[in-house]
Amino acid sequence: MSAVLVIFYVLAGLAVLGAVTLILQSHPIHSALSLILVMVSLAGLYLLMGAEFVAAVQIIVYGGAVMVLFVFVIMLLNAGEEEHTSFSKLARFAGIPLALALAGMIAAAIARSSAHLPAPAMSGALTSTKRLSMLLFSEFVYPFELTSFLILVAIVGAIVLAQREGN
Amino acid sequence: MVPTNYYLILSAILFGLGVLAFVFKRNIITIFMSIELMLNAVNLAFVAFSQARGQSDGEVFVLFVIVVAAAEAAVGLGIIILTARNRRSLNVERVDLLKL
Amino acid sequence: MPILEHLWIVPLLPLLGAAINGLFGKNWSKTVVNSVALGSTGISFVCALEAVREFLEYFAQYHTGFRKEFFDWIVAGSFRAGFDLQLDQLTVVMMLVVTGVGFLIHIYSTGYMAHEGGYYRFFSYLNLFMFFMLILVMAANYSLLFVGWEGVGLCSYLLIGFYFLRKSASDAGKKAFIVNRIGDFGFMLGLFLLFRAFGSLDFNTVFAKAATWQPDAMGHYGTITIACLLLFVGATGKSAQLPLYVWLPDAMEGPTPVSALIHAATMVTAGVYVVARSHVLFLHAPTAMYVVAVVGCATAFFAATIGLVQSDIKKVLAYSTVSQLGYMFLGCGVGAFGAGIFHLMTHAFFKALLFLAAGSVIHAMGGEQDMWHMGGLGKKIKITFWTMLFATIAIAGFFPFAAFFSKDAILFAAFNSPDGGKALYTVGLLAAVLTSFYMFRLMWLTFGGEKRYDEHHVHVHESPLNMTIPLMILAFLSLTGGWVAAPALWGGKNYFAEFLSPVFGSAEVGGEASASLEHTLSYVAMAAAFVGLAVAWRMYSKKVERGTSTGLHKILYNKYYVDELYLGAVVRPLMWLSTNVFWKVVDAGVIDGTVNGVAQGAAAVGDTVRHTQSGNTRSYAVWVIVGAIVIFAIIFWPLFSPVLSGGVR
Amino acid sequence: MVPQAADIVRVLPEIIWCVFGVLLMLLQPYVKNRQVLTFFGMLGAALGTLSTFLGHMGSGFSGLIQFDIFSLFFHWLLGLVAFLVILAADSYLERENLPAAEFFALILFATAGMGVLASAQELLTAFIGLEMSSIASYVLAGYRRDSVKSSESAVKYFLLGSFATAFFLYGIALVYGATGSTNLVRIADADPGSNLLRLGLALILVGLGFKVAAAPFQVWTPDVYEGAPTPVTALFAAGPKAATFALLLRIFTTIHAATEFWFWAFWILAVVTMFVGNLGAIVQTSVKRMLAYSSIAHAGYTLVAFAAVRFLSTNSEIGPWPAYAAVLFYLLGYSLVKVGAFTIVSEIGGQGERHLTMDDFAGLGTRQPFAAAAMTVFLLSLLGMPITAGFFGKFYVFKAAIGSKLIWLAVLMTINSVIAAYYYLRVIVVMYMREHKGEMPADTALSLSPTAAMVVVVAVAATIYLGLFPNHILGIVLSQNLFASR
Amino acid sequence: MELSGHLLSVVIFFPALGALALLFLRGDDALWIRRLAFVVSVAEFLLSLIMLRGVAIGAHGYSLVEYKPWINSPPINYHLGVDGISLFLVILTTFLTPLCVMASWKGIHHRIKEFHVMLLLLEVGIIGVFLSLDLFLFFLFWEVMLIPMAFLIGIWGHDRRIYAAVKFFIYTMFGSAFMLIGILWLYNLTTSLDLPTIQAYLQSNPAALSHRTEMLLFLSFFLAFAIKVPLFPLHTWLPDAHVEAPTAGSIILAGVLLKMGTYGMIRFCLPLFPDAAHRAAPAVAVLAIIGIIYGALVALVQPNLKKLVAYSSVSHLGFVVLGIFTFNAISMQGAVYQMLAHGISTGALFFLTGIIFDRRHTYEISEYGGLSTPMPKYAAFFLFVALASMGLPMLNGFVGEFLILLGTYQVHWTWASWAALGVILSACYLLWAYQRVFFGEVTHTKNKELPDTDSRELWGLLAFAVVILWMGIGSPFFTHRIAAPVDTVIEQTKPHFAEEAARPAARPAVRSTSVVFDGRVVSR
Repeated sequence: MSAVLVIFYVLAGLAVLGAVTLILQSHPIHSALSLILVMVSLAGLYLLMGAEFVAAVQIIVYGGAVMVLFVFVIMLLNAGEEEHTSFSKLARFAGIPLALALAGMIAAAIARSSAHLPAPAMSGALTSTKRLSMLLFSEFVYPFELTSFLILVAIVGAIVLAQREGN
Repeated sequence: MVPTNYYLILSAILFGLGVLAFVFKRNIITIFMSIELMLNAVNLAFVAFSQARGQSDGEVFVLFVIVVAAAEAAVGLGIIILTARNRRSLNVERVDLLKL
Repeated sequence: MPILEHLWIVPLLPLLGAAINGLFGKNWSKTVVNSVALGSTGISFVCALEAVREFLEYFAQYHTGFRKEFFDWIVAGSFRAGFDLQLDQLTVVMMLVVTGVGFLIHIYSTGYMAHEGGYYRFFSYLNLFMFFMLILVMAANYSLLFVGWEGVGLCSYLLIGFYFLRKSASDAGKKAFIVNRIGDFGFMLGLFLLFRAFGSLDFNTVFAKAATWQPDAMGHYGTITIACLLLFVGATGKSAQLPLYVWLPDAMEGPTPVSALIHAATMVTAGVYVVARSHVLFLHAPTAMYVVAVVGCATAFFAATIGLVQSDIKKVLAYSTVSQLGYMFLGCGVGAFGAGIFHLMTHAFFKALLFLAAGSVIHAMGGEQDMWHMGGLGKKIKITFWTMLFATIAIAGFFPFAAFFSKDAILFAAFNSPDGGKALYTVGLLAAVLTSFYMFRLMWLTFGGEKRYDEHHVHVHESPLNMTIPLMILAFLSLTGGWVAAPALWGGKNYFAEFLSPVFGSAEVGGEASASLEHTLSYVAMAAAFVGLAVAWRMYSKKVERGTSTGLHKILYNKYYVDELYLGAVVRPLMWLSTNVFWKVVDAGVIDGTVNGVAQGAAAVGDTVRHTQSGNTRSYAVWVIVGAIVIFAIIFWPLFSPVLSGGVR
Repeated sequence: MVPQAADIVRVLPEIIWCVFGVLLMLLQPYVKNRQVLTFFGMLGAALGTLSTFLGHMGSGFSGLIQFDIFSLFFHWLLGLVAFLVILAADSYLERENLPAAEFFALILFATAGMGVLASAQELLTAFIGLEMSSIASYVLAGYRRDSVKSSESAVKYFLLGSFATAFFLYGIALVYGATGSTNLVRIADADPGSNLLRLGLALILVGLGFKVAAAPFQVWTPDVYEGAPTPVTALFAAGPKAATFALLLRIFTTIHAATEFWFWAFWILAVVTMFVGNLGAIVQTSVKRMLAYSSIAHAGYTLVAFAAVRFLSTNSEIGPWPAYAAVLFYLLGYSLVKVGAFTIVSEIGGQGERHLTMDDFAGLGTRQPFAAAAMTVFLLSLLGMPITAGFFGKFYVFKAAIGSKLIWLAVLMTINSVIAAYYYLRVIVVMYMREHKGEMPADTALSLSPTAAMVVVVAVAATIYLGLFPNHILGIVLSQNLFASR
Repeated sequence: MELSGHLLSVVIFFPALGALALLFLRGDDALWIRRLAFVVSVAEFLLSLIMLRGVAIGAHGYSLVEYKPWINSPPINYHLGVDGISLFLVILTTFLTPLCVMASWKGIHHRIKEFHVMLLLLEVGIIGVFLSLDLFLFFLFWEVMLIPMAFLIGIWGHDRRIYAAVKFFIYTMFGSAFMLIGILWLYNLTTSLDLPTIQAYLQSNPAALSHRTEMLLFLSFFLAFAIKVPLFPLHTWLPDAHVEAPTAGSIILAGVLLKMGTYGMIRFCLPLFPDAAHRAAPAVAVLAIIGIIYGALVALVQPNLKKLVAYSSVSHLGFVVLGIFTFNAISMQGAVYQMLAHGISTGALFFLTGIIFDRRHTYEISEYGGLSTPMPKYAAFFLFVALASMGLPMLNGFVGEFLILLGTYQVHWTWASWAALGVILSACYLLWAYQRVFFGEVTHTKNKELPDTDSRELWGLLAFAVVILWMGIGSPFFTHRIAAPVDTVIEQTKPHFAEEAARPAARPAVRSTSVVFDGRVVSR
């Protein structure tokens, strides 16, 4: 059993652990922290696959910006323990089994059908990043530009929604 | 060497856990987190595939997804704040004025 | 030949009168209305006479009936119903009876109805009736005949219900129409069958084809028999035979002239006319003939028995009419069509007379109809008395009055008819006894004995001339009418039969029977009449009181409870069924229940659907998951996806 | 690889829409007059739509987008919808006293996103477009900040929407994994037998099915439609749905395997959707919510045409064109009607959208003859009565279904249209055959505001025109080169 | 004449113009609205009479044809044409409409303008149905006509009007939706929506439809028509619709709308699907006969005059259906004639009931009695019409009924015998009702002073009476024109399997009991 595989298992375990705790934690803050755990471990996995740039972005944008935003909002609304209502009979009785069933189906299908794929080739970091930027500004320039508008929309939206009454 | 489908299965599991979290959690913010979790699972799949195929497209997609996620986060949290302001609760189950 | 070419004038004139009176007569004086009504009928009578004269010339020339098509009335595919009129000896007889008697009754009515409301209405109806009756007898095909057939029914409906303020009157009218419809049901089917068999409803065609009709394998004239029976069903309705006679007695609700014209002289004889007219068919349908004979005979007796005990003067006459019609059918049934028609004619005279006289009595009594409240009128109203006596003697069948010859001819024919003739004869004879009994009973109760009414309230007075003159004319006719067909042995000669022979041809049976037999039979008949007279004299000549009716008398008095039977067995159940099963259950319950039920069901389902819309985001998420699972199931289910079974590529 | 000018021109509509969105934001501080902003918004919508004429057919950005009659048609549809919604919103914003600039900007951004969706030939681009429209929509749904309902609809739309998006995205990932590309054309070349691809397509179907409100993904629709500001509801009912159908159709046409995979899925989705929509609508008391349900039902009808594609494309000489035409025509007629109907609803709703129940519509025939008449036309069109666009829409769907031997589907659709008759009729009955109970609320406008009236007039005219002379549109949607060959 | 090029279009759309013109009048100006509407409808009537010149006696096929391409795909054409059958139905419509305007002169008080607009639009729809030769066009008019009718019932009707209107709408919609499927399916098989084309196609290759397909198609059309007629189990919308509808509505409904069903059967069900028609005939006939007797019996016990007339329609239309499904020239001509006759006499009956409703605002028979004392003229007309409706010779009702029964008897004597019972029953319910309403003393003091028919009503009734008489005596005028098209239909309805199965064409004249349960007998 190679070291790489060990690392994989460790990181994967951490990721799953994080996801599970996200579910089990009853306070939003804890859930947020466990989500950060997932993200970080995923970043690790990206590195393991040799996608350094993505790993970096994952840490910076996700782990940094987005999650901070989350935590900030949680603080702002000082959301406490979530109350364990279950008005939804459906979710209460059918929800979890169904969700698990779905996950099972997807996992099974993927496991059955993706065995033939070759293992990730750890390409050199720089080259991969270079290719990345090439793609981004040549082939995918259109979506790339669109994302700028997307962010603009987000900003406008945020302003509209968050701005106080009687601006 | 780690076979690609390990990564894929992991992503499937994470995605499933995200779905589970969505139906399991009550706090709107946490539910939103579970969505982020699902997106992360997707990213993992993307990266795994692109690496497996020796392409970089997948990683580009990941970048896009991250950006979109960020944008969604901005708007989503705005909406959440709005709701929290309108009704003093973050419990999604208490947001059920519109029904039937 | 002016009139003959324009034969339509004869029926049309009354129609014109009817239209004019009906539309404008409301505000006219009686005299104007009279002149229109009498004028139209009178002229049409004259035209009829002229037409007859011309016809006789025509016949002498061509030896065939006259026939003319005026316009197409219905044309569809191979079917044609034209407004075709015809004239032959049979029609001539009927036509003259209708117009002649009709005219007399019109005159009578001007007096009788003088004080009634709706005067113009009455005459317009009466004229309308004349029109339809003439159409009936002059029609040259069954479809046009059916027009008259239905039309006279309508008029009788209108005239019976003339006093529509009286519920009994309107009931009677309705009853008459509906019972007739039941008959017509059969009649129509008969026509359909004829058309099916002969491809036409034209008399000439039908009879021509029928004459050469071949019996089918079993040696039956199946179709024709059925057709004849169906026609006869119609006849029983119109001519009040068993079992459809019930409407006629009630029909006496109408004004008396109406009873005289429609329910004695003319309309009710339509059935007989049709049978006689279709004699060619009937001769091919022995079974049908036999049925006709039996029914006629039975009716004659049955009705007579009821007539024995009735207390209403018109009711007695009504049942007597039914009974006499029975005789006519008996005659036709045993093949003596000529005799039947002959009796029809004489009956028209004396029965019309009887009714009119009765009317004059009622008129004199100020509307009283119960014979138990009369008596001793003989001295008060002489003309009425004598004329009515004539009629009574006539109907009772005393030599040399009309019915003696006609009834005799029928009974004689019956006696000679091959199968069961004797039985028919005996029953007929009994009926004759009863007839003379109830007629003389009527006479004594009305005119004889003590008066049983209160002088101070009733001022008996003879009717005016315009009423009595028709009486006298009819009296004369019923005295002499018989002689046109007096058998040789009474020093007469059967002109009538001779006259009709072109129509019935060899149809006349029994003619060749031995003179001696005929002799004896007629004595027997006369004896029978005497028996009736004697019994009546024994019972009613002296002072009498109305007894409490019990036992048989009661049954007879209540007409065997036939009406009650029909009511209970047919009418009521039908109504109940329609209301409580068809309408309330099937319609409202089953069908509409289903319809509305479906609607409510949809709404109910909708309600459950909307309750999945709990408003709870978690549930919604679960729904999404469910959907996802379903889609996976579908896409990965080999059954569904042809791809897995190598569908694509 | 570097984009040419031609590519830019091919996406000109999106660019113009976005630019005008930005422009509005820039103007907002200076222009206080709402009408001006309205005008700018409409101008943007119009210009964007017209700019489609400049670009000529062909794929742009190395195959990311496909600019053909199909996308042109949808750009027109979306532009028209945006135009009408902006016009209709004018009076609404005044009544509710809401900031106009952002509203119009968001509408334009959303429209741009939909435009991308309509012309995208590459899944990731489509995803971006979808997100653009969705995020804008989330915000629009919650635009009445002080209203509890509005914010709730925003939350629900946002949460469930992103949930569905995640599925969609995962689907894309798997398809990418299976085929090594996200470009439909290249996906089409890949081996259709692979389970991974099939799974991916299934997940994509989940995502898109959610957007078009196909049962059982329809759950969000009634709540969101009811809570959102009515003009926005109009937009939702018309725009995103059309755009998403466009993407679905594009996938259908390009990836033949998809039609095979999805056939039974669509069959069942169609039936369930029709029944859920119609049966749900029967029991509604709020006209707005009833229309929401009805739009679910109509999604179902449209799906019937999709189900027809498979048979036609394989077994008939004419090919799947009738089915495509049915979808396009149906969407056109449907969108116009919905916009018109919701406009009327928003006008009747009055300040704070307080008069949305059937009773509020009682006696409308006498109070506001014009509005009532127009509403009747719309309802009859939704019901599929002749001489309205809706009739031909339904007619062509029927035709496609029967043409592909889907008799049972057709019969079920028939039964549904009868059910539908019941509740559409109810509104008409209420408007004309009932009198309004109680005193008239003061603030219900005695007649439509001029802008709204304009929208209604346009919608009515278009509906009837399409109902009488569908030839022109048919000429477009039936053209054999609807999708420019690669 | 120049007009003849577009005569049919003119006839169809002239009322629409009238409706448009009405819209320009002031809503409260009742008198002029009524006058205009009346003038328009009368003018329309005269216009439609011009068609008589266009249709040659004995002409097979369609006259005054108009043909314009309308929609490219599927090829839908604006294809109009008239033959002897549709000719008179159109004239019937145009004849009844002015009388409807008259009938609503007093009865309609609110939204007068809308009322007359609806009435005229209804006329457009109906005439369109009768004249269109393109299945799509036919369906279009068929549906369009629903809306104004539903409005007429729903807005100007009586207490339960909304229930009735919705019921009417949904019932019909249900049927027609299936018809749409049928139409499209047929298009799918023949690639045409043009009636003559499809006709020719199916005639030339009878194998085009499998037996099952043909039967299904037949049913899909037949259901729609059977609901409209209405045939026995589908009739329950009719009484409600009639009782609730305003007088004018009832007149048009009973007078013409029901005929659309039977017309459809003649025009589509039979010629297009002969085999299926023959196979279905026994079942249909049984339903028709049940309808005849059942309708009559239920009518017999109705306490509500209008409902009584409504059920009588069920009974009478049963005759028509029976006549159609015996595939016999006589009976089918009878059926067409009965359609017209029933249109007139039932229209008149509703006109009459409307008159007393205007005076007393009730249809309950028990509310009346002894009316012939205060209103003799009215009573006379009522009797006249009632007699016509119960089929008295020399009045219009007789000819149709007689021909139907006569023709039917030639093929299936048992059917005819059962149906003939209806003749008895019709007398029963009409006369009984008449007695209860008009005879006897006046029971309700309210009725003592009822005014007799005024001149307007009198003229309306006279118009009816004249036509009733004319149709009763001068029937050849109509049948000559009807004959040829009917023969065509029967020719086209000859079943294909008749040739296949070599069976003795001519059956023995009598004892054909076996015929009854076997629709295969080809008449003539």
